[in-house]
Formats: sequence, C-alpha cells, structure tokens
Amino acid sequence: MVDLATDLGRGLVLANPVMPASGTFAEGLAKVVDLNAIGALVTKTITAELRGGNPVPRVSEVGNGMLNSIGIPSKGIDYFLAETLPFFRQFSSPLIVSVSAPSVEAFARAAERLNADGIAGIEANISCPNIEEDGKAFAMRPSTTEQAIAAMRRVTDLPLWAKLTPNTGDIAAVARAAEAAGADALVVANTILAMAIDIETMRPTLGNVMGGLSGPAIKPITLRMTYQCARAVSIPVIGCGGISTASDAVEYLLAGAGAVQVGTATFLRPHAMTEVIAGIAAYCERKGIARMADFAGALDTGMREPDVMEAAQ
Amino acid sequence: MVDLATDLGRGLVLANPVMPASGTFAEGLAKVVDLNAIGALVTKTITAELRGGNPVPRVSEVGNGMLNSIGIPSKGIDYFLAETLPFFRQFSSPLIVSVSAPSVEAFARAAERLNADGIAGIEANISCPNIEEDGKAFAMRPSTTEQAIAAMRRVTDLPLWAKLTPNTGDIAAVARAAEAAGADALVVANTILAMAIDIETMRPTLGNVMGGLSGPAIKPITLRMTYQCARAVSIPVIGCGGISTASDAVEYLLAGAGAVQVGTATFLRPHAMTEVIAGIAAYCERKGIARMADFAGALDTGMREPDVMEAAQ
Amino acid sequence: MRQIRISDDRAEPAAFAPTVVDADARVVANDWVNAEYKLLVLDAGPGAAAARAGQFFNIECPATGEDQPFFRRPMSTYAADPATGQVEFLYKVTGAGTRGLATLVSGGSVRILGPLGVGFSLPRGVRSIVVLGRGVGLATLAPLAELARARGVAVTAIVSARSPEHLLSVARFEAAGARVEIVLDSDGSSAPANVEALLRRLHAEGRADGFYTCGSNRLMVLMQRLAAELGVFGEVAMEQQMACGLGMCFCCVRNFNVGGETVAKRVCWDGPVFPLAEATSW
Amino acid sequence: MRQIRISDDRAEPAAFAPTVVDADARVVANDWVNAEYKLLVLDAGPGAAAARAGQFFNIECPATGEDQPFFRRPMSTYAADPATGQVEFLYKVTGAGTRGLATLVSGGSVRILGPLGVGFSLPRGVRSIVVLGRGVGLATLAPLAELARARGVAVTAIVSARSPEHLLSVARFEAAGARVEIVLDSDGSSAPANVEALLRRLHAEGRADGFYTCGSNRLMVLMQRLAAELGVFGEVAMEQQMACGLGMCFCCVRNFNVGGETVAKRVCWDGPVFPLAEATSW
Ligand SMILES: Cc1cc2nc3c(=O)[nH]c(=O)nc-3n(C[C@H](O)[C@H](O)[C@H](O)COP(=O)(O)OP(=O)(O)OC[C@H]3O[C@@H](n4cnc5c(N)ncnc54)[C@H](O)[C@@H]3O)c2cc1C
Ligand SMILES: Cc1cc2nc3c(=O)[nH]c(=O)nc-3n(C[C@H](O)[C@H](O)[C@H](O)COP(=O)(O)OP(=O)(O)OC[C@H]3O[C@@H](n4cnc5c(N)ncnc54)[C@H](O)[C@@H]3O)c2cc1C
Ligand SMILES: Cc1cc2nc3c(=O)[nH]c(=O)nc-3n(C[C@H](O)[C@H](O)[C@H](O)COP(=O)(O)O)c2cc1C
Ligand SMILES: Cc1cc2nc3c(=O)[nH]c(=O)nc-3n(C[C@H](O)[C@H](O)[C@H](O)COP(=O)(O)O)c2cc1C
Ligand code: FES
Ligand code: FES
Repeated sequence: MVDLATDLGRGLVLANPVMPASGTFAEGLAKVVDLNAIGALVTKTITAELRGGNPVPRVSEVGNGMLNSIGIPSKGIDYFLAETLPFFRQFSSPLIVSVSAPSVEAFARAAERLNADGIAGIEANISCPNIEEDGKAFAMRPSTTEQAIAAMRRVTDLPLWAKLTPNTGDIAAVARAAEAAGADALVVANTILAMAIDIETMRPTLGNVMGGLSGPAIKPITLRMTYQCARAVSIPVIGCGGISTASDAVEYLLAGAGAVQVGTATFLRPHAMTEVIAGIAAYCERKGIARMADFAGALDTGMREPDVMEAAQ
Repeated sequence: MVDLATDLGRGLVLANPVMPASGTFAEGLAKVVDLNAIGALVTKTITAELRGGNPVPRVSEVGNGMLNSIGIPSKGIDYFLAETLPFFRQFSSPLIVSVSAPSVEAFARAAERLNADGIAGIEANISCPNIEEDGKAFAMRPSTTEQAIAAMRRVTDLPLWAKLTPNTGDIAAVARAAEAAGADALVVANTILAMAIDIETMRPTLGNVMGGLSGPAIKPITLRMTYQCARAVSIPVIGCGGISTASDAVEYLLAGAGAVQVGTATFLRPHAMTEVIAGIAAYCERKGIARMADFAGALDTGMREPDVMEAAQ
Repeated sequence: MRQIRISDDRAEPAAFAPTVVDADARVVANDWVNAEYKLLVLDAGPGAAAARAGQFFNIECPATGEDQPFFRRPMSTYAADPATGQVEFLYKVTGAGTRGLATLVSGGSVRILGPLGVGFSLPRGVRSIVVLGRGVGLATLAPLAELARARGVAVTAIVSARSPEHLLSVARFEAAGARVEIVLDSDGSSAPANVEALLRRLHAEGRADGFYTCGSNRLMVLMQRLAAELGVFGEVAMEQQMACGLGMCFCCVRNFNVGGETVAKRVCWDGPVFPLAEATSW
Repeated sequence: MRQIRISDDRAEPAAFAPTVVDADARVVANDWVNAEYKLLVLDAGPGAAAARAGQFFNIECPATGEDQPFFRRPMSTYAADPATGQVEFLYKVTGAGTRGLATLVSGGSVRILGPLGVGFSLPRGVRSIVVLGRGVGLATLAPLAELARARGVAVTAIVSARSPEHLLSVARFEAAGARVEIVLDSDGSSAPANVEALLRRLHAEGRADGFYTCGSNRLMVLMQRLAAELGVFGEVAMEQQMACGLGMCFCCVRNFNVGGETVAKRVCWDGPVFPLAEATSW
C-alpha cells in the first residue's frame, strides 16, 4: 500500500496530495464526488467586502484550454462564515479558504477574520491588484508579495499559502520573498493573462477583453515554474496548472511539488480529482514509490545544470 | 483586389504581412515553397562568434505545441556573409537578419557588421542572456532592452526590430523602452520558458531540462501581449506565437499587429505561410477590408476599457 | 495552533451516494429529425432518467478532425423515462460541440453529467398552462407537457417556427394531450401582436393560469408583460454559456430583477428555470 | 538609407518548381506484415516517387482519440516507383505517431513531404556490397539492393532479427537478386563475433567492397571497425528525432568525427546517410 499522505507544513498533513484549484470548486461537486476522498478542499477566492464579477461572456474555449474573466464575485466574509463554512464542515477533508484583498492592510484584516473553527488554512490569492501600487498584482513583485504575506503571518497561526501568479518575469524571486515572509507553502500558479478574438464579430471572445488562460495548454509553463520554485525555496510547493490526469500530476510531483491542485479539468470531468488520486497510487505501486517523500530527488536531470539562458530562444 | 502591403517603418514596405519566425526557417524551405511569395525572410539568429547548441533531445511534443532547447548554434557572421547571404539574395523578398549577442557592446558590433548589401533589416533577438547583468535576458527588463537597442541604433540605418520575450512581467514597459531606444518595429514574442517530464524515465524530455514553448498552445498569451504592445507604442508590432492558419493571423492583425511571423506551423505544414497569405486575402475580400491599414481600429472591445487587473485572478 | 482534521480521521465513512450522475451513457440512436435537428437517445440508467422537466445535462461532445470542443455542452432533457433508463436530447447542429455530438453512432458511448439545475414547477393552483416556444426551446418545454398531463393540468402548446418545414415537437405535444397552436413566420402568424392576441384569448377562455416559455427573448418579453398584467404565474427557462454546469465556475450568470434589485444568478445552479417576473431581456 | 527590395519589384517571376513535394497522397494499402510492422503504400505522384535509396519522407500522422502526434514523423522510403507514382513505407507501430499512421485506410489520404535528405551513394569502384540491418533499418536498406542491382553491383544482405517470426524483407532482398544471410538472436547467430566472421568471410571471398548499415548501433560499430581495418567503403543511415525534416530547426543534430574533429551535423539535411567512418556511437 502506497502512503500518499503529504505534509504541507505547520501541522497540516493531507491524506493525499490532490485538491481543487480555487475558483473551480464549490458546493455543487458534493452532488457528484465524495469530497471526503479529496486531500483538501479549497474555496473560490473570497473578499471581505461584497463584489460583483466581470461582464459576460466570462469564458471561452481556446485550443487545449480555456480563457476566463470571471473576476472575484464575492458575497463577503460574513456570508462565507455564516453560510458556506457550515456546509463544508460536513466533510472531513481540511478546508482551505482562498482570500484576496486590495491592500496589505486589508489582507491582514481578512486573514484575522478567518481564524474560525473548521478552517484548516488560508490560501492568499495575491495575484490580485494592489491599489497602493498602481494596481499591479502583489505577486508580480517580491517586495509586495513579502508585504502582503508578512502582514497576514502576523495575525494568523493557520497554515498560510501564497498563490503566485505566472505573469511575472522571475517567479523564483517572488517565491523566495513569500517564504521569507512566513508562508508555509506556495501554490504555483494562477492563470496566465491571455486573450482571443472572434474574427467574424471582430470582438474579443471575453467581455473583459483579456482573461486568464488555464487547462492543458499552460501545463508546460506552470510545471517549469513549479520546478523553479521548488528549487528556490524549502517550504512545500503545490503545483497547479493544466493537470487533467494522474500522469500530469506525477510530472508535478517529480518536478518537486508536494501536492497538486486540479482546476479546469474538473469542469470537463467532475471526477478528475478522484481519478488523479487513484492514478498516482497506481503509478507509485508500479514504480516502487512507497511514500510521497520518495518523489524528492527522483527526477533525473542528467547531471547537467539546466542552462536557463539558452533555453527559451 | 486586396492590397496586403504593409509598412514596417524606415522605408521597409512588405508586399504582404507574413514572414517566418526566426529559427523556424532556412534554405531548405526553398525546395518546397516559392520564397518570393513571402512578405520577408527572417534568418535563424546568428552571433558574431561560433557557437554550438544544446544537448539533445532538443525538442519534444506537448499538447498542442512543442518545446525546444535548440540554443543558438551559429557559424558566425563571417560565415553568414560569405555563404548564407548570397543564397538568400536569389530571392526578391527582403531579408531580415536575426542577431544576438552577450553584451550591449557586442550587439552594436554585430549590427555594424550587418550593413551589407542584400540585408534589408535587423531583428535583434534580445531574449538572450546579458552576461553583464547576471545572465538575465535583455528583454526581461526595460533598462537593458533600451541599452541594447540604443547601441545598435547608433551604428545602423537599417530597419531595426526588437524581438521581445514573453518571459517578463510587464511587456508593455519593455515595448516602450525599445521604441524609445529607436527600434523601428517590435516582434512579439519569442517562446515561453517551459518544461515537460517523461514520467516513465523520470527525466525531463529535453536534454537542457527547460526550453521554449511554441505553437498553438501559446497563441492566447502572445496575442494578448501583441495587443498590449500595440496599444503601448506607435511603431509597428509584428505578432508571433502559435500562428498556424489565416484565422490565427487575422486575430493578430485585429489585435493591432502590422505583420505576423509564422514559426512552428511551418515544421508541420511547410506551406503554412503561403496558406496564411491566401487566407488573409480571402478574409479581407469577405469583410470588405481593402488594405492593411483598415485593420487598425477594427477590433470592437465593446466600449469597455479592459480590466487587466481582474482578468487573471 | 488549531486542530486540523485530515481525511483519515473520520469516524465512520458513510457510503457516498451521488445525486448527480457522471457516467458514460450508451447511444441508442442519434438521427436527424429535420434538416437542422438531431434526436439523441441514450441508455443512461435510472439515476439520469430521474431528470425532471426543465433540468439539463452537461454533455461531453466528441472531438473530430475539425472541431475540438473543450467545454461540455448543456442540453435540456427532451425526455427521460425512469422505467427504461432512457434519456433524450433534441439539438440543433450549430457549432463545434453539436457538430461533434452529431457524429455519435448507436452503440457508441458519450459522457454525460446530470440531471442538473432547477426544473419547472407546477404550483398547486395552476390548472391549465400555456407553453410557448420556438426552436430548441421546445426541447426544454416538451417534458413539461407530460408532467402537466400526469398532474391533470391542461396544456396549450404554442409552437412557433419559421415555416412548416421547421416545425418541431408538434406530435410530441399532441401525444402528451396538449392542444397545439402553430404560429409561423412564413404566414405572419408568429408576429408578436398575433401571439399576444392568442395568449389573451386563451386566458379569457380560462385556459391559461400558467405561462411557460423558452428560447426566444421576444416571446419571453411578451409573456412577461402579459403575465404581469393578467396576474398569471409564469416561468422561463434561460440559456447562458456554461463550463461546469454545477455552480462552480460562475461563468453562466445573468442579471435578474428580484423585487426591483438587480441580482446576478448562475443559470446552471439557480436555474435554468426562473420566475418569469425576474427575467431580464437578453 | 539602403535600397530595400520588396516582393513586387522583381522583374520576371520565374515559375516556381519545387524539388520536394508537399502534398496529400492517396492511401493504396496499409496492411500488417507481421505482428508489429505495417506496410503503407501510397499513390504519391512522380515527384515523390523519384525518391532515391536512403532518402526519407516527413509524414503527418493522423491524430486519434488517444494520440495527438504534434510533429510529423520521418520514414525511410521502402520503395518508390516513378512509373506508377507509388511510394511505400515499412514501419513499426510503436508510439503516438505510428499508432496514428496505423489507422490510415486505403482510399484515405495522408500529407507527406519529400523526398528529403541525402541518400546512399554507390561509388564507381564498388562492385559488390554487403547491407547489414535489423528491424526498421531494413526498410532503409531494401531500396539500396535494387539500386545496386540496376547498376550491376552484387549484393549480400545480412538480415538480423530476434527470431524467424521477426524476419523482415527477406523476400524483398531475394527478389532484388541479393544473396540473403539470416542471423538470429534465437539461435545465437546474430552475436557480434559471428557477424564479424561472416563479414570477414564475405570480404575474403571478394564479395564486400562496400559496407552499408542501418538500425543498430552495435552492428554499425562492428562494420565501422572492419571497414577501417579492411579498407572498405562504407555508409550508415542514421536516425534522430526530427521536427521539420528540412534542415530548419536544428533539432536532429548528431556528432560526427570528421578528420578527428567532432562536428555536429543535421541528420535530415546532411544525412540521413553518412560516411561510415564519420559516425559516432549512439
Ligand atoms: C440550460 C441549457 C439547455 C440547453 N438545451 C439545448 C437543447 O436542448 N438543444 C440545443 O440544441 N441546444 C441547447 N442549449 C444550447 C447548447 O448548449 C449549445 O450551446 C448550442 O447547441 C451550441 O453549441 P455548439 O457547440 O454547437 O456551438 P459553438 O458555437 O461551438 O458554441 C461555442 C460556445 O458558446 C456556447 N453557446 C453557443 N450557443 C449557446 C446557447 N444558445 N446557449 C448557451 N451557450 C451557447 C457553447 O456552449 C460553447 O461554449 C442549451 C443551453 C443551455 C444553457
Ligand atoms: C531518417 C529516419 C527514417 C526513419 N525511417 C523509419 C522507417 O522506415 N520505419 C519506422 O518504423 N521508423 C522509422 N523511423 C523512426 C520514425 O520516425 C519514428 O520516430 C518511430 O517510428 C517512432 O515514432 P512514434 O511516433 O511511433 O513514437 P513516439 O514515441 O510517439 O515518438 C516520440 C518522438 O520521438 C521520436 N522518435 C521515436 N523513435 C525514434 C527513432 N527511432 N528515430 C528518430 N526519432 C524517433 C519521434 O519522431 C517523436 O518525435 C525513421 C527515423 C528517421 C530519423
Ligand atoms: C473559472 C476559473 C475561476 C478561477 N477563479 C480563481 C479564484 O477565484 N482564485 C484563484 O486563486 N484562482 C482562480 N482560478 C485559477 C485556478 O485556481 C488555477 O490556478 C488555474 O486555473 C490553473 O489551473 P488549471 O489549469 O488546472 O485550471 C480560476 C480559474 C478558472 C478557470
Ligand atoms: C525550433 C525553434 C527554434 C527557434 N530559434 C529561434 C532563434 O534562433 N531566434 C529567435 O529569435 N527565435 C527563435 N525561435 C522562436 C520563434 O522565432 C518564435 O518566436 C516562437 O517559436 C513562437 O512562434 P510559433 O508559435 O509560431 O512557433 C525558435 C523557435 C523554435 C520552435
Ligand atoms: S456553468 Fe459553471 S457556474 Fe454555471
Ligand atoms: S529535423 Fe529540423 S533540422 Fe533536421
């Protein structure tokens, strides 16, 4: 029997390394899938205040992936604590609450309010605009990442994860900043800013013009970022981006991830997460991997240090 | 009859807006395709000095795209001028020489040497490492982009294009820096740093561990960057990334590109460029677009300013 | 530090019983019913066949050489029989997804998810209803006629179409005991004024204490106005582009007018059937 | 400012005549020849059928539900007849690309690019050759036997295989007038020492003034050593992963030993046939 338990720091040990990506999971999945079988449950990002979302169309299909500009519609933390949290307390899987805010201060206030029973951890969605820094997303720069995470760290003892954005030039530097600020784990990564145009109507396919690309198309990019971050920090990295199958998940585990998040794939196959769990177990059996820790160092890069400079001509 | 001629600045007017992406085109294509029908010819990046490439495997397939870590094997500028240039002078299409160098100084020296008959323009591949800046690619930052382009501008009157990298957090800022330094046009963009792992062998699929992602998978990302750059500068932007069909090319033209480069698609369908040219003409006929300039402003973004911040969670 | 529960801790894992089926269904038939529409009959099992009128399924559409539909496509339940386990869908072959669906052959299989969403209601006081639809909207309304019959509620089906060749589901409504009124673009009878007169007449004759519609904004607006004026109960089945179909992605929102306030609701989760009074024009 | 030519300026556009064909070829047959190999016969036209021994084609492999081969796959010309316009390929069904190829049915079509690369040479002084191959390498060597026959050069084909069931192309070599020597793993006759003895004997008998090989590193190394020792002309057909097949992408490089210096060459452009003396072990 393979032991899939994974230690994500600060006492949070998941029974298996698979969980939903924020914004691709909600109460509805409980009608289809046994949520107790999932490593952890991660909510859609919430904000302290009430927020609407973006104009429709909010999604569109592109080759091997999707664009979304859902935005972060939120009914606020009060609503979350009163209505959503009790629903998820039915399940034994730890609940991670994804939270976002427009300023460092507001991030800290939000984190403080999530010190509630039934919340096992906080995922800071810092890929959102920082109104104090000209609207640039916190996670685009090490400095603003550090500020947001440090402010949250001061007010919570819960496991605190920083979810990074791929829309940055040096994700390893951002990862190190999040670690230095006290993050317990990193989630790598959010969606990649993209767009598509309908050449018949001559309009962008999204109401918001641009949106985030997710799904299989981004996997090689977010896998690379996971690898870079895992080498840059010593806290666990949770890989995310284009994972549809157990094989995809294993690539991330070999790249150094301690766990993975499945997003878009759940829209296409609601059982994607349970299939990935079963498939990882089968792979481990076949390869003689007895426990998650055995993935560390299993990747054979052929003695060579990768030549990053040459890589992307 | 649609007039596909496109003005790329400094007197360089192409008969049509389609050309190969650097590194995906060489003499061999002349055996299959009428090169006189292509808007311009762009060489594989050359360097002043002799260089080897990266270890094999140098390419691998991923869903809807490819990874490459060819590197920049080069026989040097002398060889190029003596052997390669005469070959391309057979053709009427203007020849653009892609060039790279490890320092600002070296970029200028290389540009100077390309003031040769039969060379219609220079494409500066600034997605390469700057040895003076810790190996970070020039195009990752506005400052180093500006230095490299300005140094080349001082020594050449040829049309000078800056080819940007998508591996940066703020491509519009880099685009403005290239414009300020005197670039006549921008090429947006190079490949996206990525990786893949063979879970059976537990090795990266590329000998170099990481490589550049190209092909249809990246189109939504590079299209978005083209749109951002076209809004940020007033020099022409040449769109590049995942263009396989005329429809893809038209998306770029609607996003604000004045021309496009076709890369990976030529490996799969050697006639991709000529098919794209014919398809753009057919689209223009159908939509009543009489000349390339009519594409400007044709995109209908629905009056809304795009909310970039919200776009990518 | 807080106590953290992990999955293994649970005392007694109750057997999990899904209420929405995610399964491969066998294709019984997939034939053209006219030049544009196909009828897909699936052997989907009792769970799926428990779908109620107005509920829908999210269907994985096969990729073909030309088309690579990435999302599933939502399709209204055109028929569902718990006795046989069969579920039917009536669809118009339009784009990538439905072109893919059209390639299914009997004996093959297709991945379906459902039943999903909130279906039609037939409140106790409603004794005779009018269903008004056009095109694909009729696929959604047809099962309502059967539900009404089973509850002893009289049905008038106003079936709108471009021309007689484009008529859909007439036999289906007749078999369900509905009185069918046909209105056509080709002879002008589908004009709003005409449909309005028809609805007023039905109401005057006591044959319309429930209004149901789907598939046309113009007809929805008309019915909404009349329902408000005449004090008739009403529901509308809405469409919006969907990805998950399960209330998770928030892509399928529409604005509704709830007591004067504009509220965004998810069509897949809060609907697809909504109170007629709440709908806003699309 | 320099004068810049644009495409419209050219004086008299000479009609363009491609020397490499990029076209849809009609599938004549695609049948299994044993449990692992299929033979693909295409109606490819005279340009393609002008392929010489050792040249190859880059073939677009159909995507299937399971496999989405992104690159084309290079395949040696197994036969090419300018008279009929037919071209044949012998391939082993292994991975995504060849599984896709295996789905082609006669009457269908497939996109091919070729002939590509540099084929085998038969220098004037060479009067009798030995071709030594295994598995898929035999597909590459078979046309050489026919070329040799046409030039009046005698051929001995040493065909290596795991066991008698795995033997390939024996009849083909015999039909081309070659003397066939079979060596097998199953009876130990394919052991290097045995093959070496056989080659030495053929050379001693004056039946080996040209050595040609493909498909096995072990056999290449052996032939290379003997060719050097015995002063025999030799060529080897190499494989390397390819994308463009046209010398454009530089992915297919291998190192060669050119006069003591290590030189990287593109297998698709400088080869796939190289001087045996230059090959380095892979
Ligand atoms: C609740 C619900 C029930 C439906 N029931 C039926 C039905 O019974 N029969 C039927 O033919 N169609 C039905 N539709 C529409 C159906 O889901 C398809 O969207 C439509 O058939 C066109 O899809 P396509 O893939 O062929 O077109 P494409 O052009 O490939 O569609 C592109 C995208 O737009 C979306 N889209 C296109 N048209 C619509 C639409 N009218 N509504 C929502 N999204 C759309 C698609 O889902 C897809 O995401 C229903 C839609 C909803 C929301
Ligand atoms: C010049 C040349 C001629 C060839 N002729 C033949 C032939 O006549 N018959 C035949 O069966 N095969 C031949 N091959 C190998 C063939 O191109 C395929 O690569 C091989 O059949 C496996 O492909 P696949 O798609 O089934 O496997 P996959 O596992 O899907 O291949 C994955 C990738 O690895 C590459 N690859 C795998 N094996 C090889 C190999 N041996 N050589 C080069 N690249 C490889 C593939 O091209 C592809 O890019 C030839 C290769 C070359 C370079
Ligand atoms: C519809 C949609 C909504 C999303 N909403 C959020 C969100 O609210 N917060 C967040 O951190 N990420 C959000 N994401 C990003 C995902 O969590 C994930 O990082 C991304 O989709 C990449 O993973 P995937 O390729 O598996 O989908 C969203 C993604 C999608 C597709
Ligand atoms: C095999 C390969 C080699 C490349 N070599 C170069 C190069 O030498 N210089 C350069 O500027 N870009 C190079 N590129 C990047 C392409 O020019 C292009 O920017 C990129 O592939 C995206 O376009 P595509 O998706 O159409 O291929 C290379 C790309 C590939 C696939
Ligand atoms: S389709 Fe995902 S929330 Fe409605
Ligand atoms: S396959 Fe592209 S250079 Fe050989």
